[in-house]
Amino acid sequence: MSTVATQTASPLTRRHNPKRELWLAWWTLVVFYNFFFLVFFVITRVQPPPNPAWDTPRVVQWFHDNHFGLLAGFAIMFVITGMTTMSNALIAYSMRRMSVSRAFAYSYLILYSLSAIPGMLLMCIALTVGALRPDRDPELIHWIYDFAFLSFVGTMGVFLIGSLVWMLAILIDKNRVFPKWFGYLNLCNGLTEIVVSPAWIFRGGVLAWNGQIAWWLDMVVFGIYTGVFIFLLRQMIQREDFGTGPLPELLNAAR
Amino acid sequence: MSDVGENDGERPRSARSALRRTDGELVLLWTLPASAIIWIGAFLLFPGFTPPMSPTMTAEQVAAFYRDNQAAIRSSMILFNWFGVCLVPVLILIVMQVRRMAHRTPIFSYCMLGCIAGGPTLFLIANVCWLLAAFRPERKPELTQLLNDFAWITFTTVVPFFIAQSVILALAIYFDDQSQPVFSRWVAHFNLLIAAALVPAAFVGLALTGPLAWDGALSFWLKNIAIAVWIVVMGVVLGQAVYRERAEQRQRVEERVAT
Amino acid sequence: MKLKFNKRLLIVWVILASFTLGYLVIDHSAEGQAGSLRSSAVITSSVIVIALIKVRIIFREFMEVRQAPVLLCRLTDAWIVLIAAALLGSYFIGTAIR
Amino acid sequence: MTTVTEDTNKPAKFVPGQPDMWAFVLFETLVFTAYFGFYLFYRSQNPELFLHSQAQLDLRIGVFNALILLLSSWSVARCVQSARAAAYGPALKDAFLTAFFGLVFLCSKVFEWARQIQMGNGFGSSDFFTYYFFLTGIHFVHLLIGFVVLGVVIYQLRSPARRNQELVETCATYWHTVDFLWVLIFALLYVVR
Repeated sequence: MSTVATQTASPLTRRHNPKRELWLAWWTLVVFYNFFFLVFFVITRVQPPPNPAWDTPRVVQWFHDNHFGLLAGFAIMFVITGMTTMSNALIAYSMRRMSVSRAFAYSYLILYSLSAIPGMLLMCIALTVGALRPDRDPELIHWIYDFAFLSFVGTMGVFLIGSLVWMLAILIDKNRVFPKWFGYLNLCNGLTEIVVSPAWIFRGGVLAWNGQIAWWLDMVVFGIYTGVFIFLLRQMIQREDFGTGPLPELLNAAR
Repeated sequence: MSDVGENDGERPRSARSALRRTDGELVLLWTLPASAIIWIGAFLLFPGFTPPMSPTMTAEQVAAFYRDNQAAIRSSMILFNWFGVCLVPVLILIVMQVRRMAHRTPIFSYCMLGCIAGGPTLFLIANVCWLLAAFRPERKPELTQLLNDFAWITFTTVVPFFIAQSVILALAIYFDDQSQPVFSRWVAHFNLLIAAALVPAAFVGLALTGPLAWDGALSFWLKNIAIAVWIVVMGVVLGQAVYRERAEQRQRVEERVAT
Repeated sequence: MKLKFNKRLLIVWVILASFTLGYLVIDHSAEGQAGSLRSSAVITSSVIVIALIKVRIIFREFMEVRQAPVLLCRLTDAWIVLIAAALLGSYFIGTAIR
Repeated sequence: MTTVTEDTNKPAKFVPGQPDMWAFVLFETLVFTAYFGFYLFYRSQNPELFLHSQAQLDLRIGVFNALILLLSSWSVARCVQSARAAAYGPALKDAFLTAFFGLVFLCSKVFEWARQIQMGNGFGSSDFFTYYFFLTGIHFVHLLIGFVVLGVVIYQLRSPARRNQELVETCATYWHTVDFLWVLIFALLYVVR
């Protein structure tokens, strides 16, 4: 029976790489992180973050210095933010491959889809608003500055719980989609979200939003984590064996 | 994965598609025209859209605008707050159709789900800012202007998820290699076109006047018309797909009864 | 056999506990010497070294690195050296550039 | 599963638990080393302030905490050895004992925090107390995760159907990490001059 199905399906599928959906998602992920780095570190200069201890004139000066970069850089972000859904979908798919309930994949998907708004877009919107009118009341510009950076750095729970969901899925999984040590690395990444919480309290020192611990160290951990999961997802796709078999839906169509 | 029944010789081949329950999808589909009427009504009711407020208004003018049009702003934005998210069930119906496509992974439908969660949330943030500005218009004019800026920038830059949604849908259609695809090819081309039309709106911050400003030809008219056209066209196409699926299903059930 | 193992763990614990209590002595002598509060590079470095010796004992005995492949032994030892270098380094560099 | 116990006396080298957990231990140790590095560096920039704040800590509570955590570490080490020898009754008892010592540590930590806050030493009151609350706090989080981990140990030991020795050892390795991190934090916060 399956041979019949294969014969029916093969003329349609033979031209395409069966993994093209996965590769598309993976390359989107890589391209997104490159753009993210370019926009946040180079164009807008919001990373590494400016000092939370600055007084109002200095903050206004900062907006003045980065006026065009902020507006143009975040415009790029507004165009490409949707790419994050691809990386979330790929990671959720990795959980679908595991021997765990689909609840994990869906939880991760929703948590990380949600996180894009308070964790990134609010900052983009706020700093765009701030740069939009340089002649605005300086007090309000200072308020926008705090709002932008605290919403960006201080959005923690979705990433924390998201990482823990992925960790649990990896540790429970019996299909060995990911090595267990990556599960534990998820815990390390989740803990950085706890370490960053004092940024809501301190305006200076190592735990402020630009501090050596709350930003630099966490960024190193996050960077390692991101690099590792991009690499592991690539390995997962390479290992993935769809064979040359028919597509799941075509199997049904071939009566 | 969950290809149940693949090896069960006795069970009908179409077990998997028969498992997908479609009851009630028509009800969800037909909420679209009703919501569209409400959206058009709310859109016309909001004085800030007809014509769009200029970004060059001074703080005092903005404050005066919220003072003078309080009732219309409140009622239109409350309407939007109630019914703006009515788009979600319809978008989920599109996800259901994407699921029927000949893909090897659920990645496209996952992406669509992510976009569907994001878009309305952003719109609601804008909605809240407008309502906040109208709540206490006697506030310092600079504060009202700030809320107004937040509302307009958020409203104009809600595009990321719409762009991603259109592009993902287009790719999903291109990758749907069946002899009878769920959506025809032109729907994919159309979606790419819409995505391109939405891109300029992302650059709204760069100008306070001209076509890029939030009341400009590109950021306001092109973007909102593109979204409206997308909703109408996708509504029709989706309706056709849903009806076709139901017809196929009925046919399959009849065949099974006959044999 | 079991009893012997447990005895070894007991001895290890006694050693670790006495190191911990040793801190009380160090602290006491530091106060006796100086009378008032004073920073002391000697005490700082000896405290760090003692702590790292304790960590190494925990690695070897409690965490059973003793019975582990050579690679893990070397790795944990390297880590202890790394921690020592990092801690003493940041302390002394900090003191030097003050 | 029970056949595992037969090679208890084999001199063969083995990594206790999953090697993956060791990757976590070493990585997390590096992160903590960075915290300690920043602490020592900023301490050396302003030794008087740190010494004066430090003088308000009670070394005896610190020593007590360190001893308690060492006791718990000892218990979990015994637990692993008993489980390896298929003596699951004593192993379970030791696991509960570990959790008990962990709980004592937790209570005494909360008590110490409450006392410091009562004395007016909050999270933001001086650089030293920022580090004090940060380091003990993040360690506390690790301890709380440790209780989940001990739960896994107890769950594994309870039923003859499970008793996965590798998992027990993995969990024990985590618990020892909590212990040796405290050894370092204790030395750096309470005793360093």
